[in-house]
Amino acid sequence: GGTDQAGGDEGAGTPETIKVGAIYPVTGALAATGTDLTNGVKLAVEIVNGEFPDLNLPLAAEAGLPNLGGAKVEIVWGDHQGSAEKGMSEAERLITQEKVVALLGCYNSAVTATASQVAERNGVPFLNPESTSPTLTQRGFKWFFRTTPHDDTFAKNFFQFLEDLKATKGIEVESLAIVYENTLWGSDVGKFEKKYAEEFGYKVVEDLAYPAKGTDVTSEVQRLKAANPQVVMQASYVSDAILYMRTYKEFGFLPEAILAMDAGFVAAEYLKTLGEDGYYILSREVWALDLAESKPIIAEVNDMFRERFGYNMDGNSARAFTGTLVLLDAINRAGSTDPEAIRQALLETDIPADQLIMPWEGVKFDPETQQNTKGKGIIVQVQDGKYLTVWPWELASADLIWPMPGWDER
Amino acid sequence: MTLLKVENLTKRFGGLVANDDVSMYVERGEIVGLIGPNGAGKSTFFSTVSGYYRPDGGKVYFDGEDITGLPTEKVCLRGMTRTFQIVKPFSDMTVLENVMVGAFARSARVSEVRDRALEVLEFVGLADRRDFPAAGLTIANKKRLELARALATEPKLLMLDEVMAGLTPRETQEAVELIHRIHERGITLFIVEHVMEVIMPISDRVYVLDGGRKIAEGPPQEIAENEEVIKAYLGERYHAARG
Amino acid sequence: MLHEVEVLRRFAPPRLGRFVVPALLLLLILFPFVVNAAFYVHLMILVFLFAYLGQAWNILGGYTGQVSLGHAVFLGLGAYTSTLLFEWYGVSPWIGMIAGGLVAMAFGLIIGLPTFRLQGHYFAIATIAVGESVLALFNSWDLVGGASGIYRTIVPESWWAMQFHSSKDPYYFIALGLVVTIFTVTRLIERSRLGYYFRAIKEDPDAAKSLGIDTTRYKLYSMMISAFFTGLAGTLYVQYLLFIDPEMVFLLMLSIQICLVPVLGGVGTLWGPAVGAAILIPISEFTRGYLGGSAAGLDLVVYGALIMLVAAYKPAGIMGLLRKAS
Amino acid sequence: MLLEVKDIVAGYSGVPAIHGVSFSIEEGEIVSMVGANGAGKSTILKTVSGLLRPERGTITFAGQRADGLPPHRLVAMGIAHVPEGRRLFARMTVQQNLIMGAYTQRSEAERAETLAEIYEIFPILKERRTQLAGTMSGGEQQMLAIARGMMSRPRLLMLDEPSLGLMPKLVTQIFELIRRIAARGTTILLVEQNVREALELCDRGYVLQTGKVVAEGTGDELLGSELVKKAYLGL
Amino acid sequence: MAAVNTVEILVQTAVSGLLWGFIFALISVGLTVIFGVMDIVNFAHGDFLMVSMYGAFVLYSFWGLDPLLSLPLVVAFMFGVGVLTYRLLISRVLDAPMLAQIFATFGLLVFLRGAAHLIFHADYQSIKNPILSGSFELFGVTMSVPQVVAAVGAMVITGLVYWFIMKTETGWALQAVAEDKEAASLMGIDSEWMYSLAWGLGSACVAIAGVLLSNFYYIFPEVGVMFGLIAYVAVALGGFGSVTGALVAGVIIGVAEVLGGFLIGPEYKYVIVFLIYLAVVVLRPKGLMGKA
Ligand SMILES: Nc1ncnc2c1ncn2[C@@H]1O[C@H](COP(=O)(O)OP(=O)(O)OP(=O)(O)O)[C@@H](O)[C@H]1O
Ligand SMILES: Nc1ncnc2c1ncn2[C@@H]1O[C@H](COP(=O)(O)OP(=O)(O)OP(=O)(O)O)[C@@H](O)[C@H]1O
Ligand SMILES: [Mg+2]
Ligand SMILES: [Mg+2]
Repeated sequence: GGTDQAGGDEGAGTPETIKVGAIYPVTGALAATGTDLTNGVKLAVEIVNGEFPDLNLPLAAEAGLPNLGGAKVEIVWGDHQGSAEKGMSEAERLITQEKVVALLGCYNSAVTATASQVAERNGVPFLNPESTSPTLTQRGFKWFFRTTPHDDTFAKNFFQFLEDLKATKGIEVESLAIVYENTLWGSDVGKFEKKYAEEFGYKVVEDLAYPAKGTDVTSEVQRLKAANPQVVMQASYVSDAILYMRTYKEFGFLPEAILAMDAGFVAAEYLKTLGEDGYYILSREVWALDLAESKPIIAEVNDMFRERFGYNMDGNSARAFTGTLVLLDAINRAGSTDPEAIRQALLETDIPADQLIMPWEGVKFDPETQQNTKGKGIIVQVQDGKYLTVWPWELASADLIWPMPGWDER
Repeated sequence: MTLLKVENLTKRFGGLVANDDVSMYVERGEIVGLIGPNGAGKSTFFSTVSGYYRPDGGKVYFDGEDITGLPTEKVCLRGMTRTFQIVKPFSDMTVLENVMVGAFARSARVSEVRDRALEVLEFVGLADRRDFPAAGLTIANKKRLELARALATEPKLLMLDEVMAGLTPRETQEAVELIHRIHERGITLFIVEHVMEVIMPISDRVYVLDGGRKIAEGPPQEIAENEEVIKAYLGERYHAARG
Repeated sequence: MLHEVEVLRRFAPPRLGRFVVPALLLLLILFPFVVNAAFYVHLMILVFLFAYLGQAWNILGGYTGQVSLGHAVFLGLGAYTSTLLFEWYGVSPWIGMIAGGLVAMAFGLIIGLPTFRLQGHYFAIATIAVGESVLALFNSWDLVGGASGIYRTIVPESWWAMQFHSSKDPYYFIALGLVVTIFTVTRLIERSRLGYYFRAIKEDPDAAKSLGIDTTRYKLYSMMISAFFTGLAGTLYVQYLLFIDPEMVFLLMLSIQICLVPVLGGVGTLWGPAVGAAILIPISEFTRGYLGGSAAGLDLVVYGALIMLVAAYKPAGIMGLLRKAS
Repeated sequence: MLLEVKDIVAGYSGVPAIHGVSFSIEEGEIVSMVGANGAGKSTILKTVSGLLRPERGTITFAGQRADGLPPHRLVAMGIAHVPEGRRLFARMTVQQNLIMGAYTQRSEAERAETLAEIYEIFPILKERRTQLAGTMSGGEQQMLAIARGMMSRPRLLMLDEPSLGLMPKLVTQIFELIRRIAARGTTILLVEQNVREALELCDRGYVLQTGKVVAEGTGDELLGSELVKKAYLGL
Repeated sequence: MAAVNTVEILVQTAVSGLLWGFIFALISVGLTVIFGVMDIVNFAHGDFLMVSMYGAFVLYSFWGLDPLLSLPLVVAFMFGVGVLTYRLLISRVLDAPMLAQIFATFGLLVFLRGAAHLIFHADYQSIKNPILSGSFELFGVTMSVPQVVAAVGAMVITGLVYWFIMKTETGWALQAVAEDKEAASLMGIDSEWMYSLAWGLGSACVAIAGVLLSNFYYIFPEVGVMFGLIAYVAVALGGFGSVTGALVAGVIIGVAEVLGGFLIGPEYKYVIVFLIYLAVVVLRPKGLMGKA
């Protein structure tokens, strides 16, 4: 980590720096994910501060923010350790002590909820790149913007995918198990999945809320075995995701597919820890490396990322990266650090798809909710140690493997 | 008039019968001694009578009412207070505060309670230590504190369990005087003590327990001559020294 | 005899000057007018909140000696009560605050009755068990928002709704008011029969009984007072954060933080919780702010080392230190 | 000289309770120490046995410097201290308590021999050897405490108020016991409130007042002195 | 897919619960040893588990040592950590009130966790293909090899610890110190050394648990949180200081958690454990086998 004076300090006499606050779980149970997120932010800032004329991204070509006299961006970090109250404190500190002009964060929806209250009260723009609780943008906040699609959309994507399966591949899925960790994020996901299961006419044979960060998931897996669903829809953070996959294998539980709600299943630790045991799961994603085949910019950015941090980007780093760029682009267009100007600039944001490393149709905020209307999810599958896009079919870089191969056939 | 009346009290600890069918009474205004070998069940008797233990059989009447099985705090409020052989001071509280806790049994007015406590401290001779934590007192003074605390609850019947152990003969004399002064205040006393120099001169009557059973009762002189008591408790030497 | 007096004199407790308290209070009232930085006002609100919670805990844990590691439950119940009253029936949080206190108090009574027989760690774990069970229950209880929690409806700022958006000062003064209340209440308790009885029970329950104290009943009083006041703060907590979910209010870590405050300052002393909060909260905020980003974990290392140092070298808390010095 | 204590100052939390106490004990003597409550008698024993560290002064035991050493080292040197209030291991059996007393004695054979000897002196303990120490009566506990102190085969046995809380018959027995132990060659330092009995029993005695030695002499000399008569016997 | 047999699943669930129970027991034994001797609960116990797991991991990643081989090294190391903890920290709060003791070890917990973050970062680590791995089937019940080994280990260790404390002279000395430190020192027992021994022993026990666990569990700085809490509850449920109590309680908790979670609902699995604890202590305030 580091209180990064990000970017090169080549030019002596740089006009000034623009301070932006970023609040993430740097320590605590979610620290692994926190690292991915902060790395995404760091890379985005390095690109903005440096000169990368060949990179078709907002603010890449010139050093710093041109409309602010080439001002460099400095990220001031906050660590919320997964606690809503600490998130609030950090927001408070960054805004009033560090005088940041805008905030980024906070990954955990509950923390985003309270940290953004602080921003709302202080009239400071808050851009949320990666929290997916749908309620966040339904609060009527004036200063809160979100780039990522939310869980409602994602849950719906799952069922669109299942419908597509039936229509184009003749794979019929009837029974589902819905598995989710029993805190804010997981239970929201579970709620929407149940809602759409009913809407789309799927049978939920097991509705499994489980306590996060437990010691073992034996009873959970036994229940799943007993329910014997065709497909498991799962929302877990990374430690649980690993634990589940190990336990599935131990007890030979093998549904036709596991449809994961990203998070733990796409964290870098997941495959690193599980190896082949983690293969073949499907996960909704906002991003995948193989999208580079249709979007070369992704490869370019990922190369930079790998060079800088030693591993590939993932959905979290990509979203944090994108959110940072969107925010900085707006600050640049605002041409000042006046919060209202930045807010207006954010409202006027219209970034085309080709300037994004995301599979979205662009970034444009709904004037009411200030939710990005052009976000979209994909579904990836782990094949050969890589997350490959398998749906929507037109973006797919690999064929879907269905059903999952047995545990000892890997 | 009978203040305390205990009928056929029995107390067991598992297989051990610590008090076996014991009956005793104490008249208002008396000083009654309770002696007996170590482990005879004297402290247990006090604990059971004062409601600290529940009896396994028998009845306890105090001031004309049946108090069998009544919890110790209620018994105390009715006017019977006991001290503990193994002292139990409130270590982190000052000597005065310790005694105030006792005095609060009769009043909630702090100033009144304070005055009362000071008076009691003066009375037992601990006044010069009133502002010090009880933890630092010597054992003998801790016993004195136990006594003061119990006195502060304004008991009708005060039951003292070996408050005079570990005193030099001179100090013992002072203690005996103190007991007399307590008695002069109209408080009835029931005393367990191994020091015969204390028990014999001050008691009106003495009970003797052995192995949980009452083996003798009567005026001190009689008890001192009782063959069974000499054999079980006093020993020949004590007897010889007196004789 | 005189000799013993001399020995004992060295253990005599100190007395705080009488003028210190009014002067301190005046300073605190002036604070938001002098210091305009919202972060410091926020920091002070947290200090107040934890001094308050620490003191409420102190009544049960410090004075009466019943170490609870589940006090967050009362905070949470208070917070949920006033939130639900407001969201469902539009009841002002001021009334919700009292209601929340009463609900917490009733719950304290319910858990106190069976668990007060337990001693030391057995009691502490029982409170953890209750806390974790309530957390799990609220996580699955859809009626109260389940794990998703409840966003407080944001209404225009008013004292009636206890919501303030333009400035933190009103929260500051509410928190200060709460702190003054609890310190006054504690002072009154300390000087009354209740206080003497609480301490007696803590020191030796058997001796207390023999002096006419109904220990179970007084422990329950202590629990009810402690729970009631902890519950009150729940309303401030949720009004300030404007969001509530079970993980925020029922967490074991929060319970531990609550009793860490008086432990650091000096348990069972009037000023302990204030001193503890004034030291602990800024340290925890600043170590996270200045060390948290640069080397993940370093802030925790420093924080942990600090707690160990205090525990190991000043087990009576900072107040113990002051006492020695005077 | 078996024990030589010179000018020691010791106390609690930096506050002295004894101020420059000196005394000595010859091999084979019984020495009594008497004094009012809080005079510092127990404090002296605690200092000799290492439970308290003297702030000043020296303690020499059998020619070796003994002050400042931890208690377990002093036990190994031959000092046994039977503390005030017995301090038995209540949840262990009588025999386990005795074996703990011989903890420093590493030879199994010698230990068995000592145990046999102790059982001979205290037949009741042999009878009760599997009983938990905490469930024994006060007198039995006191005997066990003394027996436990003897298990390390000490050269010096220090007894702190061994008669406290015992019934008259047992008080007599305990004093007889002390005499017997002394007759077997163990040096004894006795602290007692039963001033008369203690002084009758001992070879020499010391009188302690507010942390200082105010008189010393043979038992009979002290018994006859005005000081003892007035201040302690209340005559 | 084969037809699902409910009875079979139930048996499987019970057996798995039992295996987990033994692991909880193994973790708890160390905690109860320390408590039994010094009346102090080590709140950082779960983090000692975490440190031992990292110990196994470090030996594995630098020298390729299998956990089975690194076991003695880690145990020896943790023995030292325990002794050091006693010498530097615990010896200073021995006579302090329970709260100061709780917070001394709580500080240690925060410290160790922070240090793990600092040194190892938040990453999840695991030991690839240890000798003890895979699972086997017995009468149609699947059992993982490392878990079975851990369960057997738990029984053996509990037995050894019990024997040591109840039957050896050093064990008696430990008990003596536990009852009355001063009196013990007057017997010639070096109480400092005994306390150090208790901490060393307790930490060595948890080291065994940690290393065995690292065979099949991933490692990260917070891994000890839930295990630590469960151990705390198990030790109280069994009765503080009772070695056999910890074993029995660990097993009860394992079975209750897994079987209860299966039958009633996983979101309540820890609630079930806590309710069992509450029910037991309300009836028996000193736990199942605690001394009154
Ligand atoms: N709580 C208890 N549990 C089990 N046994 C007990 C308990 N209290 C006392 N006893 C036993 O009951 C018997 C009587 O004990 P008690 O303390 O009443 O004797 P005592 O006459 O007061 O003796 P002493 O003169 O030594 O104080 C003893 O054998 C003692 O060990
Ligand atoms: N643990 C302690 N903490 C503080 N002061 C103590 C402590 N123990 C004893 N003192 C003080 O030290 C002084 C001497 O006490 P000591 O116990 O040596 O007296 P003693 O002569 O043995 O009296 P007793 O006949 O009552 O046993 C007393 O003033 C006492 O208050
Ligand atoms: Mg008795
Ligand atoms: Mg003494």
